[in-house]
Order: sequence, then C-alpha cells, then structure tokens
Amino acid sequence: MSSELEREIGHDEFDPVGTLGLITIYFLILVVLWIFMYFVEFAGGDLTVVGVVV
Amino acid sequence: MSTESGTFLDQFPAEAKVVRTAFYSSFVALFVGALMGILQVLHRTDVLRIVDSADYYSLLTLHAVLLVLSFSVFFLVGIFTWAVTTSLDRGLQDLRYTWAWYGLMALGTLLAGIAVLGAFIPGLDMSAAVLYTFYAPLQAHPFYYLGLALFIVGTWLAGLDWFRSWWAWKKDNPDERIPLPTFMALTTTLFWILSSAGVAVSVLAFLLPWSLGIIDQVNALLTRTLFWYFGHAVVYFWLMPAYLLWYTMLPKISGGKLFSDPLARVVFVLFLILSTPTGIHHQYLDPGIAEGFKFIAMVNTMFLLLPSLLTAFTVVASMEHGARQRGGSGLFGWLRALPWRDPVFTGMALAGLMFAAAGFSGMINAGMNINYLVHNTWWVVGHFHLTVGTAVALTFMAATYWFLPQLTGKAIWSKSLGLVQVLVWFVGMTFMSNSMHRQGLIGVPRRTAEPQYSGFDYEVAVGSMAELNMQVIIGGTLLFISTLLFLTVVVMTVIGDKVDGLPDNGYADTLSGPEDAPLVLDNLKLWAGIAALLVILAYSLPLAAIITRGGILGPGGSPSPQFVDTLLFVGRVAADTVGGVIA
Amino acid sequence: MRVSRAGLLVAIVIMVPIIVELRTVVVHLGFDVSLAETALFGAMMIGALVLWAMAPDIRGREPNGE
Amino acid sequence: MNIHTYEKFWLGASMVLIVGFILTITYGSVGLGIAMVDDSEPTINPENVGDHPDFGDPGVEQVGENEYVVHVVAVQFAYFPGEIEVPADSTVTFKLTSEDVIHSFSVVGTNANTMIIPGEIASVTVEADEPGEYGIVCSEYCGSGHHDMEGKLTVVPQDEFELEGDE
Repeated sequence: MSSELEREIGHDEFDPVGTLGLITIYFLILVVLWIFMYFVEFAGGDLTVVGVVV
Repeated sequence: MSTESGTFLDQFPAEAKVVRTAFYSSFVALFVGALMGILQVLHRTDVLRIVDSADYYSLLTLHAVLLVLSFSVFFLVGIFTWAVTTSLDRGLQDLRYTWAWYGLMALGTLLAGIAVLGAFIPGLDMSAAVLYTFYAPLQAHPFYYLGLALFIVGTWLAGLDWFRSWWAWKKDNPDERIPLPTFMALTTTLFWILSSAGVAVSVLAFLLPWSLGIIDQVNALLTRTLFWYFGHAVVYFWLMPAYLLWYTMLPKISGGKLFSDPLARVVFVLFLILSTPTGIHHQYLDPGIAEGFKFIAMVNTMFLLLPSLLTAFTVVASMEHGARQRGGSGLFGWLRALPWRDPVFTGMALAGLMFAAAGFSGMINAGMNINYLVHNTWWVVGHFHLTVGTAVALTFMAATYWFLPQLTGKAIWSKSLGLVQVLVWFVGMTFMSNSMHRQGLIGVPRRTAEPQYSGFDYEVAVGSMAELNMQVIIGGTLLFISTLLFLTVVVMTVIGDKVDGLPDNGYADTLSGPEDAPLVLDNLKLWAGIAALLVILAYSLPLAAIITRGGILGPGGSPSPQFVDTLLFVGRVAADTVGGVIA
Repeated sequence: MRVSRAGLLVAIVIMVPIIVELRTVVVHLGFDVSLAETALFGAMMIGALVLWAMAPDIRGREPNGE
Repeated sequence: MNIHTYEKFWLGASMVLIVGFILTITYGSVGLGIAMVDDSEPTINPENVGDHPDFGDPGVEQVGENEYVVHVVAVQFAYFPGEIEVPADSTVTFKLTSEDVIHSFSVVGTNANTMIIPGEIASVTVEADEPGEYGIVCSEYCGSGHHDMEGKLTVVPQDEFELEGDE
C-alpha cells in the first residue's frame, strides 16, 4: 500500500475535518428522523395506547 | 506483527487450514441460506410458491439458523483465529483441540439442519419449524436443541483456544500490551460466554428435557426471557468481527492508520459490559414483565449506542487519514482518493454506510413505547438485514477478497467481479430493506408465509403495495445474484493455481497507539467482573419475578407439535428389533 | 475525469438509496410523485453525476483512486 | 489518553443524542401517558382458560361510561371473538390470553400491538376516537397456520353501537 502514498501524515498534523463534516450531517439526519418517527408516525397514529387501568 | 513476512499461509500453514475450513463451512451455509432467502421472497410476495405455506416456516428456520448462526459464526471463528494468531505471532496451542471445537460446531449445525429438513422427508416424523427463536411451547425435534447446544459449546471452546494462546504469549511477554486484534477477540469471547449461558440454561435445563418428554411443560415467558438474555448479545457477537475488520483492516486498505487504538479498546470494553443487560428490549410488549424493568433495559440499550457512534467516527477518520495520505484534499474531496477499485475497501465502506442507516432503525427499535409501532412488523426484518445482513455479511464477503489469497496462496480470480458483487449487494439491500421498513410501518407482520389477509387492506402512504412488493422482489433477486457472484469468485479462486507476490499478512498501524491507552483497559478480569455484575443487576429481579409468577416449569401451554410419543414409539420398535435379533 | 471509473460506479450506486428515499420524503411533504417521475428524476441525477465526473479535473491531474 | 478535539465533540453529541432519546421516551410515558403492557394482571392456567370467569365467555363488556373491556382468547389459529365491535370516543381495554402457544394481537396500522403469552394476561388500553375498520393479525409465528390467523376490529359511531345480547 505504501507505494501509493503521496505523503506521510502524522498524528499531530491530522485533523479529521471531513469526518467531522460527514458525522455532523449524520447527526442532523438522526435528529430529524427521530422527531418525525416519534411524534408523527408513532404519537400521531391511531388507537393511542394509554395507561388507564379499568 | 510477524517477524517473518509472507502470507498467513506461509507463516502458519496449519492454522491457515483451520481458518480456511471454517470459511468454507460458512460459505456452504451462505449458499443454502441465500437459496432459502430467495424462496421466501417469492413466496411472501406470491410470485412463486413451491412449498406449501405450512412448510414456509421450515424454510424460514433454515434461512435464519444457517445465516445468522452458521454463516456468520463459522466465519467469525475463522477471523478471530487469524487475528489472535497474527497479532500474537504464535500458533495455536494444540491443533487437535482446535479441530475438536470445529468438529463440534459442524456436528451441531448438521444436527439442527437435519431436524429442520426432516419436515420435507415423507414418513420421517421430524421437524423444527420453530424459527431461530424457538419460543416454547412451539416444539422442535430434540436434534434441533441438541444441535444448537453442541454448536454453542463449540464456540465456547473456540474462545478458550484464543485465551490459551494469549495466556501462553503473556508468559513470554509479561510487560507488553495485548495487541489490539487479540484484545478484540478476547473481549468478544467474554461477553459471548456470559450471554450464551442464558440460552444454554434454556436449552439444556428446559427445552431439551421437555422435547425428550422428561418434563411435561415449561414456563413460556421464562424460556423466552432466557432466549433474549442471549438474543441481543448474539448480534454483537456477529458484529464484533466486522468491527475488528473495520478497525484493523480498513485503515490499512485505505492507505492510512487506525486513528485511535485506545478508543478502539474503550469501544470493545463498552460492548463487553453493556451487550447482555439489554435483552429485555426485545420484550417491551411482553405481558408479565414490569414496565420498570423494560425502562432499565432501554437505558442500557441506548448507552450501547455510544460504542457504535464512536466507532463511526474513528473508522471514518482512519479512512480520511488514508485518503489524505493518498493525496486527497478538501472538506469532502478526499472521498475521491479512496481505493474504490478494491472490492475489499468498497465492500467494507458500503457495509459501514448501511450500518449507519441501520443505526437509525435500531434507535427506533430501542425506544420503549415507540415499540408499539414497529414490534414484530417487517420493519424489524428490514433493520437486521442492514445489520447482520449487510454490515456483517457484506464486510465478511469483502474481507474474503483479502483473506482468500492469505489462506490459499492464490490470487483472487476476478477483483472486478468482486467489485460488481459488493455493489449489487448494496443496491439489492437498498430496495429490499427500504420496502421492508416501509411495509412494517403500515403494519405488515414479519414471519408470515402469506401477508395477504382477507379481512382488510393495508393503507400504503407512498406508492402502492404492489410497488413495495416489487421492490422486495427486485432487491431479493439482486441479493441472490450477488451471493452467486461471490461464491463464483470464491470457487474460481480456490481451484486456481498458487501464485507468488501476494501481499504480506498484517493489519493496520495506529496513529495513536496502545501506549496512549490507560493500562486498566487491558484488565480483562475487571471488565468481565463489571459485566457480570451488570447482568445480575439487570436480570435477577425480572427472572425472579417471572419464576415467582408462573413457576419454574409453567404454566406452560401444550407443546406443539409433540415428538415425545413418536420418540417413545421409535425407541420401542428399535428395542424390539434389537431384542428380536439377539434372540 | 474528476473521479476514477470505479469511484463513479460507487457514486452511482450510492445515488440509488438517495433517489428511493427522496421520493418517500417528497410524498410525505405533500407532493405526489409517481414511480415513472421518480425514475426519470433519478436518471437525470445520475446523468448529472456522470457529466460532472467526466469533466476535466480543475486541478488538471488524474485522481489516484484507480 | 489523548482524544482528538473533534472526537470529543462527537462524544458529546452522541451523549446528547442518547439522553435526548431517553427523554423523548420518558415524555411519551409521563407526558402523553403511553403505558407499557406489564405485570399488573394475574397469571392464568392456559389449560383452564375455558373455566375462567372472564375468558370463559370472551367478548365486549361495558364497565363504565364510554369504558369497555374486551376479553379475547387466542388459539392456533384464531381469536375468540374474531370480530370485535366497539363504539367511537371510548376507552377500550383489551385483555388477551392464549390457550396454547405464544401469539400476538396486532391491530394493523395502529399502535395497539401486544404479545400474548400462555400463562399471562396482556392488558392494553387504547383510546378509540374515530369510527373505522381495522384488521387484527397475529404477528408472532404460532405454527403452520399462522398466516391464517386474523380478526377484525370495528369502531362504530356511538349511536350505532349496541352490546351483543342487549335488547
């Protein structure tokens, strides 16, 4: 593999900024989908289960 | 890492044979399991029904057992054996012992498989259409339970084999850190033994004696709870070898180094301590278990997201490191510099991408009350086809393109076909899993031969039912084609000739190495102790409550179907025959 | 080429779930999109991707993803 | 142990996500009042379901103003009663048990969904607001005829509702 390398990047000079970008997008998708699934698909659905014990 | 260079086969020919055999066993299971898969797709969607709907469940049992137990576990014992041998740079302690556990696992699979397939042999009163979860009072032939028990004992002995290697290595290297791949294999073994003890108790103390007629009935909720005590940890048993490959192989193949060895250790320790005390989240909708216990299981499950979320960062950062070393630049432009031509890389990267999607449906599944929406619907099946069916299976297939030359000394027959294969899998799973999730949300149940009912129609939000079914058919067909392509590449590689100049055996270096990891992380006794303690805390009260409510052996319901009478009859006939011969 | 041929192939494959899910999202937002329209739109997106990939790299060199 | 700043950030974001999920679920339980099926019902001997005072004669029963209880017995491969009718704008508690294996009671396309385990009684209370027709399916594999196991729930307008046996 090393033959294909253009440069060696050490620990201190590497900031995974692209990873941070990708994972931020993932985070936002998760939050939006969670809210949609919980409050629209689930809590907004029919036959709401309640805790009234008859 | 090894002082001797060369392939794994050059370094450890005897161990390579073990790993190879385990892989081939896993591929046979993959083929039969995938065949069952396509049959189910066509059956459920009513395109082609070659068996009676009553027999569909035998196919489903075979599909699940062969793919989630045989395919994945045979492959992972291979990977862990490779990982321990390579990273400790020493052979296994006693190969006769190694072959013994392999033999037990193979025998177990065979017995369970015979029990399931018995349903299709006229005159043979044998069946095990109990699915992978074998909830009592559904009853399987004793061979099925015996097979599962042997298989699991085999995996325990395999785990002990890796521990024996490590103990021997530690004597020679008292002051060294446990190499990361070995650390991963050992922590996985620990939680595997801890969790599978539950299913072992369920099978050996209750189900097997019950199927043999020694006890009359079992407590359905108790055996079900013992199954799920094991049933969630088992998914991490499948997943950990994929994680091992993402941590130790993917950075190397990307042209970089593992971003952080210490965090990788933290992740595996978290899995060790949190994998088992979560199983009750599969029982959110079970009567007989207090809401408080369900809530505790949920909190544990939610925190179990943490190691996976950390993994996402560490693995992607390692890939980014590789891409930037290869000349990639920009915020996202580095993605172009990754080795997409290599099926090993692309397969694993796509598997990881799908695992990110699976993470979301898993978060929904983990939620306690939202479970009313998705429980036992096809959504759940869509979810685990992204996890074990892609994150694990696709990673394993991709890894095979790296391992096979290491194990056989032969070059991959066609890397291009390998690339096509992993891409076809990704597209196929996109269609199939998407449709499964969406059908689940409108209430289509899982585990049914005919989801078409006479009394009502499903209310489809987007598109139509026909369209959703078409997605499943297209997806399932592509997945089956992908499996065939994979097996073609494997077979053609294996029957090819040995070549020189294969890459050396090895795994990725680290940017931040083990020297940065606190020593306490390597204290396996401590973590195993905490794991056991958490399990006791999470499970003692629910189990005690279940036993107090229903009794240890009931109230059970009647076994269905019963094999006891047949067994007694067969036994008597056999005894008479033997008696007659002797006389 | 801005990306390698294998890279382009992978990008196209990754477009598939995006196109499939986009339709679900759009319909949930109240716009009715048929299967054929989705397919057409998907083909356009993939076409655009291919065109982008085929254009010469601004940095004037081949990516080493091959 | 040195952790990169970005990864620390992600660790924090992950914790926010996890705690947020737990808080959402807690809000569902406490704020929206969504209760889980639990252990509040006594156990029952599956072999004597027929002699049970309620499950011996399963069906719809009025227990209060706009409050109903429906006892349902699940067997391979049917529900008794198979067709259930309740009025709209009412609170309905389903009490379910099994005479043989594990089943489920899943009202298709709704949140009413529970396991039925022999020996246990599952109790789920739902609010039936609008009139409508729903399918009920067994979503837990229960044997060779599992796919034939279905029922029907009809929520009828209040003025059209009458209890079976009422004159």
